[in-house]
Amino acid sequence: MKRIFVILSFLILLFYIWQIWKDYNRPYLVYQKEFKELLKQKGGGEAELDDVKFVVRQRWLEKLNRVDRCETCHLGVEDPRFVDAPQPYTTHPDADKHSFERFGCTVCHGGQGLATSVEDAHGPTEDWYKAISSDNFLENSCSKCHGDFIEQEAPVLAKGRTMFKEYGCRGCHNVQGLERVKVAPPLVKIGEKVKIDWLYRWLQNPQMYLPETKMPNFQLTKEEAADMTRFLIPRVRIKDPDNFEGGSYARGKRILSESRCVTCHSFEGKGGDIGPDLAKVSSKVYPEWLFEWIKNPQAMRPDTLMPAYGFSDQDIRDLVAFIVEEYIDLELEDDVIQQNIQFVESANVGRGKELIEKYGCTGCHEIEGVEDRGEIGLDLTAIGDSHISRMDFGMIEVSHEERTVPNWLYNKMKNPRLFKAGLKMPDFTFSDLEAEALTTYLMSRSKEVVPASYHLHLGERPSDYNPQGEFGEILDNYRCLVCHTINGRGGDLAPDISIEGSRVKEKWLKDFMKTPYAIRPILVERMPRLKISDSEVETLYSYFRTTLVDDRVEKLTGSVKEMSLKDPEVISLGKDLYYNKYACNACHQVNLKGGTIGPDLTSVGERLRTEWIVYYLSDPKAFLKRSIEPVYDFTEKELEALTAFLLSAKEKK
Amino acid sequence: MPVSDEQRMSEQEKDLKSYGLMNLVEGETPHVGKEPEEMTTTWPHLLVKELNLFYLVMIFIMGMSVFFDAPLEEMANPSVTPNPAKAPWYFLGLQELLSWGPPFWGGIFVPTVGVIILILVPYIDRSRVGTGLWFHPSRRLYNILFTVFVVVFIGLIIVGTFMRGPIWGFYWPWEPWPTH
Amino acid sequence: MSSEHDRRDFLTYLGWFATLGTFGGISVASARYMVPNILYEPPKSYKIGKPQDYPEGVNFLPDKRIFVVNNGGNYKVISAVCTHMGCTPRWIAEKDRWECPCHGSIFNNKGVVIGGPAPKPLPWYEVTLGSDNKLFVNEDRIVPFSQVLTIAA
Amino acid sequence: MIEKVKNIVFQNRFWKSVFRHGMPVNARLRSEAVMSNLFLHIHPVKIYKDSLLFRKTLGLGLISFYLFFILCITGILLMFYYIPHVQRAYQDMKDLEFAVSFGMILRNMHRWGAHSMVALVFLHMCRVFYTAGYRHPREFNWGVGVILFVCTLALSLTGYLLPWDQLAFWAITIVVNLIETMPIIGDDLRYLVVGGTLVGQNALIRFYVMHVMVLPLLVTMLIAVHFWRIRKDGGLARPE
Repeated sequence: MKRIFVILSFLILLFYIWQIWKDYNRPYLVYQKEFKELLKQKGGGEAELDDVKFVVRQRWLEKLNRVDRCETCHLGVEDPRFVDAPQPYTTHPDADKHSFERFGCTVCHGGQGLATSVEDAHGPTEDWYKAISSDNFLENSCSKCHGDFIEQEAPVLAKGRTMFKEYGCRGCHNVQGLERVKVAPPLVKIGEKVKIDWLYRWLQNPQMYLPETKMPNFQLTKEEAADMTRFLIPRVRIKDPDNFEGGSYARGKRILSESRCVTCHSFEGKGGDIGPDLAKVSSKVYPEWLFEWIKNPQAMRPDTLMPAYGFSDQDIRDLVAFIVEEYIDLELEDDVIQQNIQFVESANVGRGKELIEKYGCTGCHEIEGVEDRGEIGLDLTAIGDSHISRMDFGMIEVSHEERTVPNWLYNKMKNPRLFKAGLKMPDFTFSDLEAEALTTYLMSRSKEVVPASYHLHLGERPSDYNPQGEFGEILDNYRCLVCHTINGRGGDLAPDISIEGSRVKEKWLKDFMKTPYAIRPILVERMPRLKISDSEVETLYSYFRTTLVDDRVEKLTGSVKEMSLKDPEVISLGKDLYYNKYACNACHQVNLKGGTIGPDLTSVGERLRTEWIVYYLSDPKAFLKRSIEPVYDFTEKELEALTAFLLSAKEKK
Repeated sequence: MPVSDEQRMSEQEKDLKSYGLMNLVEGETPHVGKEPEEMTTTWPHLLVKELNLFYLVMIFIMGMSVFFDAPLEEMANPSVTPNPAKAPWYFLGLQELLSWGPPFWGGIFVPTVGVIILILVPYIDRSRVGTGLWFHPSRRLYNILFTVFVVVFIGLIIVGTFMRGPIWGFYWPWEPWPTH
Repeated sequence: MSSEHDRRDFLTYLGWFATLGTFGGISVASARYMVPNILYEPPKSYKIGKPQDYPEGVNFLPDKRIFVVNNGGNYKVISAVCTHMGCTPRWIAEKDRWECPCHGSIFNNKGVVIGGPAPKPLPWYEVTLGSDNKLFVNEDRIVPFSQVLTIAA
Repeated sequence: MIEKVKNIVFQNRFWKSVFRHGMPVNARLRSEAVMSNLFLHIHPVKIYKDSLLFRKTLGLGLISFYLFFILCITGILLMFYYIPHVQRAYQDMKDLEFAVSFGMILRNMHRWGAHSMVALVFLHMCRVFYTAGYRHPREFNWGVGVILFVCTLALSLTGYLLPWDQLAFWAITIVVNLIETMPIIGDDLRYLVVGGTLVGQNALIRFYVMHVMVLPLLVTMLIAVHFWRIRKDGGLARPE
């Protein structure tokens, strides 16, 4: 009995020691020791080394209701000496913007802040499905505080947001706070626009005809495509396309190039990406339709980006003649077309309608005779909060580490029908980057609330600038805001014209609108020749002068009057400053001499108002924030001299 | 003669206390009808055994704690129901019973009646034969009944624990559960 | 017989020794368990941003309840908790002193009590410049008035 | 040499004030060792030799008691870190695991001890039944034992909710829905147990108080009665 007692008492001591050892043997000790070594190499002093304690370090973020112990191992995050150190000691690149005291780690990165072992902290684990965000999807957290409008700081998130809108995701998926807009062309009277055989081919694989199209591939069978085509174009057009009264091929070619269609449209991949590629367009549409379209695109589709050119009917006939002749799919054989048409004619209209309803085509298109039943897909309002158990990976073998919500979403974006056969979501053929952007955006759709004191909107919200009256009509007609920006609304292809009235002279504007040219030598000429009338330009200019002005520029009128800008001495001083002291010619050209980084300054006095020149020189970044022109802080004398010189720099004939 | 309260008290005590510890003597206590050799001192025979048993228990619990961590799942989330949702293992028998019929019978009636019957057992079994002996033949019926109760109780727990999958469907332990 | 007896006695002692070790050890471990390794408290040492964020004069940080004194590039940090009843004294620039609104304690610009019921001067906390060029305050280290952090402009 | 150490350790007033007699080497001292100590309240001075046989009881009752004792100690220690609040409870589990010295070990011991106790109490009951140990005069003690078994289940169940994880939450949700099926009083009783209609903060604090205060007190008292009755009823049941 006593012997048993002795044995047992030693056994229990053994187990006790085992427990102590197990508790002492914490996984972070290894990292803390290694960090201390590293610190010694980086030249940490005695006192600093003594400060490295072998303990759990935590940030208690009371307001965010988080406890982050990441710095138990990530010891160098705040120390700039560890920039090149390996993980987990690397310096955090963003420490000055997001202080750890205020933000901690997991609010941006995810993961389990409470944990102090690698596996538990980074996840996913059995008891913490929210794994640390991989760098690809990291920006989803930005929207917690910054909202969605951070183009500069979170480009991936911003791209995802834009894509979500542009690809018409909202057509099938509800997201609270986002308006459901039908992003694709309405399919009323589609029979008058496109050819049956084209639609049949298009439905089977839109990317085949137009690789950059946003229309997804529904992976339809031949029969399904035929049925749907049959439904969309019930009456086969009898009229022979050749009946169209054509014009001059050569003249059409010239108009096409003069009008700079290539700014927006590409032809076999060369050109802009605002409009569709037109290389095979005459295999798609009827010439009559094309004629009507060019004549007034906005009448056919009010939300088109295409400007209404002031072409005459003959101009358009010539253009159409050229397009029909030139831009045709050469690989397409006539008998194949005939076969396709016959196949469609024998298809089932009723089934076509069913298919259109099934695939929710009405989410993006307006379709005659089909009722829009609203969103047929999952509500994505809080998709970022989804629990992993709701994500059906189907029969795919997925390891536990890969079983995360963003991973599921990413794979869904890449291959929507991956997890289960017979799903309805079509294939958008997203690239890896696009799928990442969308996943990032979707992950940002969360109901997690951070305290209001953390909210900080960095980007500008889309402006609701929408001028009325004559000016508004012109703006709308010529689709100026597709490329130009006014008061925060518009595209970024061309200069911001929010204070154009303070900038340019009337005469120059009139000339420019007639024959636009590129102001910067290295740019391709892009401004289309819109055939805009003189009276319209006058309307434009008067609006510019009254509304699109900057008081800071207008205030200079008085002081400009006092400047002696015609004085040859002042001009020659300016010339000296221009070429010698400031070497402006490094970037700017005058009379074809000089650098090509900045705009050509020849005849700049004819283009720009003198006040503007003075204003811009005194602070180039005041209006154009991204201007790369250096701020020189010219003296008044220098300012006067430079302005005088620039005004004198006329084109040498 | 008047009797003081104090005196009365001591009188009463004397009446109540019919024995007192007078003296400790060497030798064995003369137990009536028993042979002295059948008895032994509690110390050390029983107490050392008890101490050893305590050590065994400690060793077992500490050993379990070294090798197996207590389970912890995700934080409680009323919007995500695990499928199947299961009660603690010792209630899985009841949960299994519940899945068979009206909840009142499985959930309340059976356990309540079970406990009452258990408490009443000594008043039903009034025999004197075989007390303190394992599986005495005279108690065959009782033992069989009780064994049935135990086997059913444990069997139901085993079924509930290992053979119930999503939506409380039946699966053999080696059968995979459908993922959704 | 006797040696056998001794051996068993010795074994028993060993047993009791191991028992004592275990349960003594468990008591020590329990005591260690009681010492918290982590605290749910605001940290006693923290960063308060760049020196440039603090203009000349006395700046109050309500979050941390400290004053940051910038005296021509010489930085000092003083507690904003009155040593009397824990109210927040106010800096009265015209009089060059702190005055506590609760019970009228007055501290001169060195933090020394010059009036009112406060028993002790306001403590000056150690402030250093971190490697990321941010001021780092350590409330656990109380420094004399003469210790300043000088930062070249 | 050893003698000297012995003398210093054992032959002083302090030791003697604690242990009133020397090593119990003879029968008298052995009796005294029990009689002059707490043990008298639990054990008689002398017991039957056959009661000492392990196979008689398998030590199941005693193991159950030891488990209860271990659970009390570890439970009290765990209470120092545990905050019964829905926002904190789960975090405290993580704290115990990741940040508190010996926290996980204590939690493990408490958890496995609790599960073991449920099993052991049941096995103890089986043992008593199969050896017919419940018979006269032990009827009452058997009843106390059955109630102790129910209390053990209740203790284990109330403790189950405290980590506030999915396992806890849904297990308790199912159990309280079970309560609802009771006739007549079901709804009201459920309302009372949960402290509302949903398993939430009220349920957590109720279960916590039951787990750390009410039930342990009740069980302690019942165990005292149980032990006292064992002695009063003449120790282990044995054939006449």
